[in-house]
Amino acid sequence: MSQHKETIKHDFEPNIVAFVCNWCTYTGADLAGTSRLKYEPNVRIIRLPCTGRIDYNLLLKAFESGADGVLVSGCHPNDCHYNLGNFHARRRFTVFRQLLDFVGIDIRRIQFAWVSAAEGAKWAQLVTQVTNEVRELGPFTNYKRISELSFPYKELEPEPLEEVTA
Amino acid sequence: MARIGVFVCHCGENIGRTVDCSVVAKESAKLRDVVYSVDYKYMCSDPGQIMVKDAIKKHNLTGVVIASCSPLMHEKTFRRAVQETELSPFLCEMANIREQCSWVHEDKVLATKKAVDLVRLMVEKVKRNTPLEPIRIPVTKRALVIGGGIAGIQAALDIADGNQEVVMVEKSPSIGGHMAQLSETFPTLDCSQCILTPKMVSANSHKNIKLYTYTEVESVTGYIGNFDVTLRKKARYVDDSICSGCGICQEKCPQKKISSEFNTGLGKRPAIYIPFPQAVPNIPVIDKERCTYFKNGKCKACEKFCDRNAIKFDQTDEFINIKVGAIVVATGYEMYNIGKNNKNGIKGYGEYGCGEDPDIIDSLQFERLLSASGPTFGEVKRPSDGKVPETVVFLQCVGSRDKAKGMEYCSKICCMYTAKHTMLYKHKVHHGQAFVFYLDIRAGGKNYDEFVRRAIEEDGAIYLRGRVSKIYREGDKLIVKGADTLSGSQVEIAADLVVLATAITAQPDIVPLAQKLGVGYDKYHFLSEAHPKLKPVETNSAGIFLAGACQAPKDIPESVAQASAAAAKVLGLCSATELEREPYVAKVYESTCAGCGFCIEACPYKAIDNKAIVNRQGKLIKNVAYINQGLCQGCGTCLSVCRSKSIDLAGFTDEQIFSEINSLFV
Amino acid sequence: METLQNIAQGLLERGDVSMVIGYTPGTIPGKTKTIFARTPEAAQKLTFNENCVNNLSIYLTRQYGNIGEKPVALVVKACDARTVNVLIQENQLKREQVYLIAVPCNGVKDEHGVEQGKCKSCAQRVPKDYDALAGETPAPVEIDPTLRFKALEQFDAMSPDERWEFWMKEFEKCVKCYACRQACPLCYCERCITDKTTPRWIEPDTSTAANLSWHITRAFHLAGRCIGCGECERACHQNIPLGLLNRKMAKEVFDNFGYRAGESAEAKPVFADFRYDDKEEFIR
Amino acid sequence: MKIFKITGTYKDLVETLLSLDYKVIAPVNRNKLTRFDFINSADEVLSPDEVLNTVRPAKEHLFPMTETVARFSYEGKKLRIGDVEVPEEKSVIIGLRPCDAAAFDAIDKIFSYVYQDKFYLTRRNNTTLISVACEHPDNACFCTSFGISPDSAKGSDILLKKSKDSSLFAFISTERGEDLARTINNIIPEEQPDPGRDLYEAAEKNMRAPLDLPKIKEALNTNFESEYWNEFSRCLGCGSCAYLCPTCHCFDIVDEVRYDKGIRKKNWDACQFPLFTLHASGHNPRDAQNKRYRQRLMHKFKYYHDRFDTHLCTGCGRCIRECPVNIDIYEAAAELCGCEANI
Repeated sequence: MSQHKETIKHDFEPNIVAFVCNWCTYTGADLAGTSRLKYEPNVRIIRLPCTGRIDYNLLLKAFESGADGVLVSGCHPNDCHYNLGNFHARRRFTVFRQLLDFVGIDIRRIQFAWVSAAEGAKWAQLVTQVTNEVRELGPFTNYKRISELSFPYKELEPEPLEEVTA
Repeated sequence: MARIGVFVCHCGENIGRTVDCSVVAKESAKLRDVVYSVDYKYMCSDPGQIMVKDAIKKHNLTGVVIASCSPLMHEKTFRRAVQETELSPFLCEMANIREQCSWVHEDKVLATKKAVDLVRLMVEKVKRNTPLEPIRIPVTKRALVIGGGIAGIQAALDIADGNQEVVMVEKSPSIGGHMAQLSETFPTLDCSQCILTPKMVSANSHKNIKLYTYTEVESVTGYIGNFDVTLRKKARYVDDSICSGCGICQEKCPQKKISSEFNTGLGKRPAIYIPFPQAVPNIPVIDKERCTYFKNGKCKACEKFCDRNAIKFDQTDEFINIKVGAIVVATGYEMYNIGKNNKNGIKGYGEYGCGEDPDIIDSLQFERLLSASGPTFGEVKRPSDGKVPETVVFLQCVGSRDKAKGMEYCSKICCMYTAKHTMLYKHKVHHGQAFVFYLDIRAGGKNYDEFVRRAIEEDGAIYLRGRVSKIYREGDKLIVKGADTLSGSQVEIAADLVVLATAITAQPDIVPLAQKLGVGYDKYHFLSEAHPKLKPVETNSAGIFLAGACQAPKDIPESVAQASAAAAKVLGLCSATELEREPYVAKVYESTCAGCGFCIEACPYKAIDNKAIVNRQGKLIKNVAYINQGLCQGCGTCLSVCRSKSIDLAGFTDEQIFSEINSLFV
Repeated sequence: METLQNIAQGLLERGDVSMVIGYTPGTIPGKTKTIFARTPEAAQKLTFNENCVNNLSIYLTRQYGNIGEKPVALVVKACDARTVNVLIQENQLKREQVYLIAVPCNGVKDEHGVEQGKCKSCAQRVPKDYDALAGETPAPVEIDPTLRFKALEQFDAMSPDERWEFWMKEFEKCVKCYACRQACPLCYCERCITDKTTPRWIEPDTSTAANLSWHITRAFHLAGRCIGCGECERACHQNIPLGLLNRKMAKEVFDNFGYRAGESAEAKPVFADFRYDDKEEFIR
Repeated sequence: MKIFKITGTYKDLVETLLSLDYKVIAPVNRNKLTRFDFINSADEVLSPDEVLNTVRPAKEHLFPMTETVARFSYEGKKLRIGDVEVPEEKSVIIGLRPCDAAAFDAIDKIFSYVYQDKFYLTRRNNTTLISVACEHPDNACFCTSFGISPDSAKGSDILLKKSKDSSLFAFISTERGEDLARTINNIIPEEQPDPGRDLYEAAEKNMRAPLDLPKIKEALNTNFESEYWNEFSRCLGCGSCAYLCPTCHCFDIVDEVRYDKGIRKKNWDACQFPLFTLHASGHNPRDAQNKRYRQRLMHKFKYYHDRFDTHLCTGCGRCIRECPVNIDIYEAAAELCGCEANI
């Protein structure tokens, strides 16, 4: 009964984080599932009530956690469940991505989309597109390099650790 | 220390097919603070829920992660189950490993890995959940019904009969909707008006229903139980409190050649008009665009002859504010227009003459030709010369199921009404012959298939399976060229009249209304229900319900059924004096708030205000933001504009989201 | 024409203000220091010269506790007055709580005689709004408006990787003393996000990654608010060109929303606001 | 104290050091910032004539701004904790000014007080300090207030000084210094007579007059609640003074956790920040900037002296040069005890 397929092996599989609003994109992603549309399994969704709730520091933290690409998605303008949240998000991210670009972060790693609750197909397509694009860009080595330096756990690894029971 | 239980659901084969649930359970067991994990065939079933409840007690769980379907599907189910133990329902989170994992991925290894990741995220989140208290909000026991078609009327009557107040709004001058235009209805062939008009009258006279026709919804604010709605009562230039509906104004109006909307352009009306004789309310309206007085400043014939002085040329739009607890949207549908100026911007059907030949009409027009109250008083006469057509060709799926030129969906009711048309035609023109070009016949429904069989077998309609490639005029006849795919031959029919069963489409002006209501819509602009199967009447905006064809093409019995269902939902809502709302609201940390006011400006609900912090002597220390928990809807926009992170949002706190991100890739 | 000292003395003699915040000579040539003149005699110590770089509006923020029942007089250059506007916009101050003594300014220099970057593109000799002017109204000057964002042009020619290299070298130097924050009159938060520990969005160490988080945050939190007084860059002894980040933000806000910080005390802050037709080409 | 003569130039000396088995740290100008950093070539080193005092002192090489001191991990349900060892690497810091060398002398005391800070002390014991006497102190320098002088050898292993005729001499104070000197071929290991301090006496005359430290301490003892401190409410609390000070040594311990792995970091901190003394209750005993500035003065001129008989200031002048609002510790200390600030 195993109907599953093996996906094509790539040299590099990017980590993608999607910050999505509950009412449009999360529901749209559910619809993609209900419709059995297939997309790349690299994405991890973090559900928030609204794009208005998605602050820039979530994105930074995602990179710190090892993301190679970040996707932010919510309701189309005028469709926001909370009426205005996405307008605020749009304005904020217009400038924020310019800031990232300015400090040399390839902004193709940060993508924004409007995906409504009815756009399951758009979601499936989007995730696959973003995954492919980031896969093309390769690992976010620029960031990973400084991130590893700031958390020099690996170089400590060979040292024996003392076990503590709680 | 947190003690988390993880419950992995196979959902039969739905998850188990692509996600190895036992591996997910085993890997979850290794996670820090997870003290119990298990997988089971159907976690949402009774035994599944009992497993969860038992484990909470037995293992002293402080949090629960259900790895199964979308939280939008079963979060309530599981939270209710958790609540039955001592644990707060808000200490239950769901990892969506079905809609967002097993159903969308094919590689079992990767899907299983992703499922484990999703569980870990939720474990980290639930550890930081707190037992919240639901917020109680009062309910305004009054409903708004938008749309006065059969769905709206039925919903309004059912709510009103349930002893709750209803405000009903209809944008056109009369209620009745499309059903009032129909001749007879399938599969019983009873007269549409005969069954509808009594309901229209009851709706207008019911003590619990306040009817506003020629009125539209201007704005909607608020939330379930507490909507503030502003209605725009458009100026009809007739004082409805004085007018007796005598109709003298219509007679005296010099403009008589205006094409009648009710008769789908096949009849005429004056500039001041009552849309149809059985209109409710029986009050005329002046068509300002076409009224001689409004155009030239002279005439006022209607005013002169009105013995009650009901004509008011200086009337203006009136705004009415109402408070309601629930809203039923029953705005209905529109027929797909194949003409050149197609509203949907789709090219239409050039090969059908773009509907320009007067003898190529749509089904609704044919309804009017069949109707005893129609422009021909029920005699089937073709529009061009009034001749009784001896050969009528019906085309189905015009616009429907046509990705290239129209809509991809099935309009659902055309098969049935076309069969009805052939029958009614045959009953009126005994020597006439009906041909039907169809793709498939969809006659699912009580007595429906029998009905279609009757059209073919008893009333002799000839059904041809295939598309029509071209219609063109040759003298008196319309030549219909098409394929009969069953016989494999090309067919050419010389017809007197061609009837197109054009698609059912969403109302062209539905999107702005949907946006005012915060109700989602699909790519065809049909309004979205909260769940296609289990919440077909609800929308994602709590307190707003759907009825009728605004959601998808529907026939009358379906629309009525959904309307009654919506009414039941409204009555259920009104049966409580208070509602419980999920306490996902924002709160301010006053000690760190600098009172910059960004959140006040940004809040979509004006739920945030300034609050003065004073010392014991009453001296102002500082101003901070203050969130009115009753107004806050929990969008979290304020968090993002707060630079010092002095606001947090219950259910989606900074710590919860941070922990989720922190545990993403390990 | 009234002198700065006369104006200040009058205000203090009449008791119109509780103090005059201004400049007085410092301990090292080319440096000035702040003086809180509370008596008519102290007013005589006030001075204004081309070394008066500091943006004194910082002393109007709550943490300094200078705002009481009586208004406070503040010596302001045109740029400083824009900061006051932002403070009013953001509810930190009421216009009537401050008495603005405007000083005509032809540009200021640090103690090494280096003209400040902000002055090169500044055509405003006196503030738009003030209560008294110390000195003559200077003749208006014309400055090429493109100068304002001139310094950013060098980055247009760089690839993202080159920009990354540039900034990582700069951020590597940061010692996380937060002098940039403390010197900023608009960093008036009661508790900076970087000091928040639950959760800790910005790690407090001095690794380049943690420094990057901080500098992105600082720049973004000032986007649409920073009026370009340059105090952050001046306070940074590590010579990190913080002004470039601020300027970039100002450019984006101006280009996208036509908004310039500090122009009006009545305007709605640009990130507490939106327009239905804001551009969104970047959104799929 | 041994005095050896040096052949060749300062640069030659640096080059020789680079050829030895030491990591060499020297003043450089990297990316518009003067600081002490590891060098690979003598060409990048700022000569003593080019820089009086680097913006950043050398203390970061013994007491890093950020340092990992422990690590831990969750493996399954078990928490494991691990130590961090400091590598025993020989290094030499050359180009220090006497004030900076003396500063290490001062902070040695706290790092080896009750708790032996192995991170600092391991590095300290492996580091040789070569300082260079100052010919041109600037108007912020006031080392003479602390018994230091432009040519003081206090704290240095080796002090480089010039004679009147510009010959270079190495003044060796410690065994560690001598060990190093004897491996450097530019240093002739023959004791020389003291070449005198003519250049430095002249330099000293241009400096700020020495502070009356006992009087200052007396004033601090009695003026804790004085209104005098209000003068410093203009302080921005930027912490520049502490971060640039060669003697400030406060740090904060922070755990950084990435899901199942954590490291404990020691980061520089400063008493000028409100957070430094903020209690968990929300109470802050130093709730205003003037109180925090008072603490700075107290610590520098009183508390540290009470405990270690050493002032926690060597008069390097960095805080004076870099303060964005011209708070001058010399002036502050002088005026506190009613003295004229002789700048």
